[in-house]
Amino acid sequence: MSFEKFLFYVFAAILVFAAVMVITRKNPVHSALFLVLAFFNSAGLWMLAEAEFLAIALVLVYVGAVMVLFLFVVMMLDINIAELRAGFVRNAPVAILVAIAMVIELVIVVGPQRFGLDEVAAPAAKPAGYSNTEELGLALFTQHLYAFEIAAVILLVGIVAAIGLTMRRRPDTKSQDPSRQVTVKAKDRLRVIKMDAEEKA
Amino acid sequence: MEYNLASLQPALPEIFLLSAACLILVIDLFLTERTRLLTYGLSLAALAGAVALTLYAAGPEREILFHGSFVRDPMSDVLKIGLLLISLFAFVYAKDYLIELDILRGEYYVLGLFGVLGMLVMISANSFLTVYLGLELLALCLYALVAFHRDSGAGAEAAMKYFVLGALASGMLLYGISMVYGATGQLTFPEVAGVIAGGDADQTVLVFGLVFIVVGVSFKFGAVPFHMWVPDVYQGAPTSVTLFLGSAPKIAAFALTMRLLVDGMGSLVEQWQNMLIILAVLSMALGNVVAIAQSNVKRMLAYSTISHVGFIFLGLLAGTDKGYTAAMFYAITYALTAAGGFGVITMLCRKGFDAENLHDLKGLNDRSPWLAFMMLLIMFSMAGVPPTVGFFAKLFVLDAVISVDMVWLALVAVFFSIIGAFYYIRAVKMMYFDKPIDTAPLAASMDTQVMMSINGLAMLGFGLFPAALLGTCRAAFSG
Amino acid sequence: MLETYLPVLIFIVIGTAVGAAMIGLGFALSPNRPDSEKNSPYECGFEAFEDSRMKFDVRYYLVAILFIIFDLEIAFLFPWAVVLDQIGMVGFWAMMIFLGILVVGFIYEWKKGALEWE
Amino acid sequence: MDAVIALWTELPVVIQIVMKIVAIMLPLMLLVAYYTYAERKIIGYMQVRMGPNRVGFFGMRLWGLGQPIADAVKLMFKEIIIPTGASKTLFLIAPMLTIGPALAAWAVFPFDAGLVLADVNAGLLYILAMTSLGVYGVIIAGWASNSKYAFLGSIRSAAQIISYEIAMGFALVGVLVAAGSLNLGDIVNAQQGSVFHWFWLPLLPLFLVYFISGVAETNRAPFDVAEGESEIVAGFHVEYSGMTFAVFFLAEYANMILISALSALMFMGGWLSPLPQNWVDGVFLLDDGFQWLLLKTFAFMFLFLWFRATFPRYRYDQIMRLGWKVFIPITIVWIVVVSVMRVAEMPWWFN
Repeated sequence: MSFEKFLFYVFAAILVFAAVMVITRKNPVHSALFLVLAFFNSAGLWMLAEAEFLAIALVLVYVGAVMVLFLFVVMMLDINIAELRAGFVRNAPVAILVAIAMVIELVIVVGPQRFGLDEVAAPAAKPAGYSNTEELGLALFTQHLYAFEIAAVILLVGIVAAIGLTMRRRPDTKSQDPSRQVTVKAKDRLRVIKMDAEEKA
Repeated sequence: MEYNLASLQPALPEIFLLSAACLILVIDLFLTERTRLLTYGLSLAALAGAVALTLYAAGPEREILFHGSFVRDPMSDVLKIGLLLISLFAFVYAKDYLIELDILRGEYYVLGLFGVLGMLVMISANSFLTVYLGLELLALCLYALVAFHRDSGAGAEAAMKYFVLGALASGMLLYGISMVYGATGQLTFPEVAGVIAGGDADQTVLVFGLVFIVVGVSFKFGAVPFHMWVPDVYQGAPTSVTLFLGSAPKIAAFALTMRLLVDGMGSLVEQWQNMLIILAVLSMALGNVVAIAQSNVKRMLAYSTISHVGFIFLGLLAGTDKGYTAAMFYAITYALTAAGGFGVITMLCRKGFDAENLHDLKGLNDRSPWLAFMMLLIMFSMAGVPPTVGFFAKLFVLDAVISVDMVWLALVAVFFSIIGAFYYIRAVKMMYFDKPIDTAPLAASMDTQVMMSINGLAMLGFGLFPAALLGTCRAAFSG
Repeated sequence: MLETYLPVLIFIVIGTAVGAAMIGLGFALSPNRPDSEKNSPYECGFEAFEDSRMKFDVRYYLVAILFIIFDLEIAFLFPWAVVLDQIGMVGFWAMMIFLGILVVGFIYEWKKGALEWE
Repeated sequence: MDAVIALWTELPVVIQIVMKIVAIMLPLMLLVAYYTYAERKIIGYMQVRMGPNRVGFFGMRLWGLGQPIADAVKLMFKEIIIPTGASKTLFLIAPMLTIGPALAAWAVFPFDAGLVLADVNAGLLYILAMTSLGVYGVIIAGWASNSKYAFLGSIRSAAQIISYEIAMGFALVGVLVAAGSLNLGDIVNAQQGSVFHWFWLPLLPLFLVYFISGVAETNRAPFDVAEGESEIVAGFHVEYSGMTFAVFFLAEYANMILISALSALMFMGGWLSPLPQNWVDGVFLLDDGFQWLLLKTFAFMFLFLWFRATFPRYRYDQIMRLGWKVFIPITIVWIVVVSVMRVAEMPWWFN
């Protein structure tokens, strides 16, 4: 067994283990952290497939950004764990059935008899100067240009939706604007009124 | 490939709508509460401009752009114009409702425009990648719109359900697409079709991929047994959103199915025909039967939608140009009808009162004979009563099914339509023969009234003269 | 290509192991005499009450969401910058449009006050 | 000598790599130790104090040079307190997650032409990914401690770190546009020439943004609200003691050194000599070489300390405003400017 193969099995084993832990841990924070571990190992698998840009981008975007939001949400929301557990146990038989069906289906579809080395030749190892990023850039900005622009629109809608649904101006804040405090003039605050002296009654 | 104004001409409607939506988004930021209606006006102008550009770019030939990811053909022209016009109706109806409920914010129109853009992308998609991105763009806008009324718990819950199930459906679709890609090694539809027709692709993988794609499409369409989200979302969303959600996306869903199943995997018609038969029969049966039991009018229309989706599938599964024409005719006219139906409901709402229940329709004739008549036409059209357009839509679909020797299916469809007619007619009966519960006068702004009149009379107009629209639909597939 | 990443993998493993080893060393060398006062979470002189993990302003979530979006944008910019010489003006303008669309989003954020921490 | 080289090449690759890693890590640790000493000394002198000057070696004071060693030994023997209600595993994992990426980022760092442990193509991306992991240690530490102060500090800190990471990422994209490669060695080579060919000049706004974001990213003064002693005692690591605290401390300083070294590498020509190449060719110490990189890195490290001694702490809303409303617009504009320069092949940098 070559070293690459060995690494593949290590990454794959940890990945499966982490994925199982994600759905079985009691504490959602632990689940989220196992998901981080799972992402790391998939990044390792992608790296083995010589997709260096995608592998590192997976760490950058999913581990570095998406999971941070996940953690924010699961850490700071009061999630009733007991209630979730009840649903878990009740639905477990169905879920296991679906999972088994999916596994069987996957084996049928992507098993070695269809995508094995006999059917699909292994890609040639890339030369040392090969840059995965460059290949990706070339494909993205010529062939998939249209899809790329739609992705921008989707991100824009993401911004609009996130802000439109959550943003509220809080009326109760007492923030100060120092520049306005400094530039305040006496006549803005104080009004001098000319009054006739009142006669003593 | 060179990009300039001339070579980009087929994509002009999309480019224009994108620019317009971005511009409106920015302009809206600088508007005050009082001038907010400018956003509304500009959005209508944007849709109208997109219609004009679609007409300008239209033609009988097929044009491919952006390395095969974009296509403009006669089918896309017709669908785009229908989609844009129906969205126009939806935008107009929504305005009064939003003002009454005090949730008139620019985001409604901006998200609506981006949703329309997503649908245009889907209609003109020529590759799996584009169709998926268009679908996601639409879905994202719809999720946000369903939760648009932020103080409404029901809205948030509906949005959550919609989002979770929608994400699941997207996952299914993507899974199926990845299998087809794995089997064929191609992303654009003509090339995928070529590989499949050539017999080089592995059949098992293809069929598994097809199953997942059909499941994903049915989720998006809301066909039984993937319909769970439809009633809850229709009911929970603000009516102005239900109105948008229930109308235009049906056209986009039709386009999605056409592109994926017919353009991409046309030679697998035998396989998907059987799947669609099951979906169609179940949808018609469950939709029509369950709708009878509903007392909430939005929920009732949701189940009615499910049954109509069954009919659209019926046309598609014929697998002939005649069938596609009929399904297209059905999708467009149904979208228009649904926009009108929900439009009438929005007009019943006013400050602090959200008309939702069937008995809110009672005595509508006494309160506003004109509105009641429009609703009558719409209900008749949904039920398929001649001479409204709904009758002909059903007729064409049945004709297409019969001509591929599936008479039993046509009989099933007729049977369930008759059951369905019951609850539409019941609504009409309530409007004309029951005493009103609520006698508050109905006020609608001028533009709404005009659009509603056009909408209602169109039910009659297309019904009396179906040839014009049918001819257009037919032309879309003759090329 | 893969062999250049082997040192990276080993470095990650060793880097984390160093952290673990130092903490292990700390446990091995240091005394362990816990008492309930010493182990109580820090508070300004009074007993800690209520759960310390509380809900907080939605703004923090918003920052995290916006961060994801901009991070994705950066992920798109990387391959673009690498092939800028090869993709010509089409590629250049494609990214300008992309940036333009996201700048619209940025203006929206700004005007809506999502970047305001009052 | 030949025998030594032969022996070296005979070793298994993994052992070679491990030895190289040790050769990077040990000096780094030493540098961290004496960076803390330098910090106290320099800030001391800036505040007209002496700084540490007692602890020396062998009975001699030696300007207090033994201080970091003494500190390390002391921390080793301090009790590690795990607060009640804390999640024990996560509480202990958090410091490891902080130091791991801070060290691992050095894997792709070139110290001189060709002198790099892993000469990967996507070096810059890897660095960005590693720095983006630093936030985990902070979040987990704050949450696992089960303390309000730690929790507040960690949320504040996490939001701050991710905000500045965007500005940093954009600044790196600018470097990338200018250099046309993700490989750190190539980035340095693209700055060949003299001090006026380095990227600090064409990328001046990005350079400033990058370094200031680096200061904010490491939670250093004046952006240290996360620790904000006067408000929330010590922020996310308030509950940490002994070696667990030491690891956080170490990671913070390792990150500062990393930011300094990267600034030197990407904007200041790395190991290149500031003088034109034909003047210094072959001249000892003036020619391109590691000594220049070291010098430049020390200059940036000094800036960290200078900032701390000079600037008062920012308020949290000011920090967020600076990151989102000043830095991000600047970087976006400048990326456009640089790419236009690049596409138009305008000034002399980009030929």
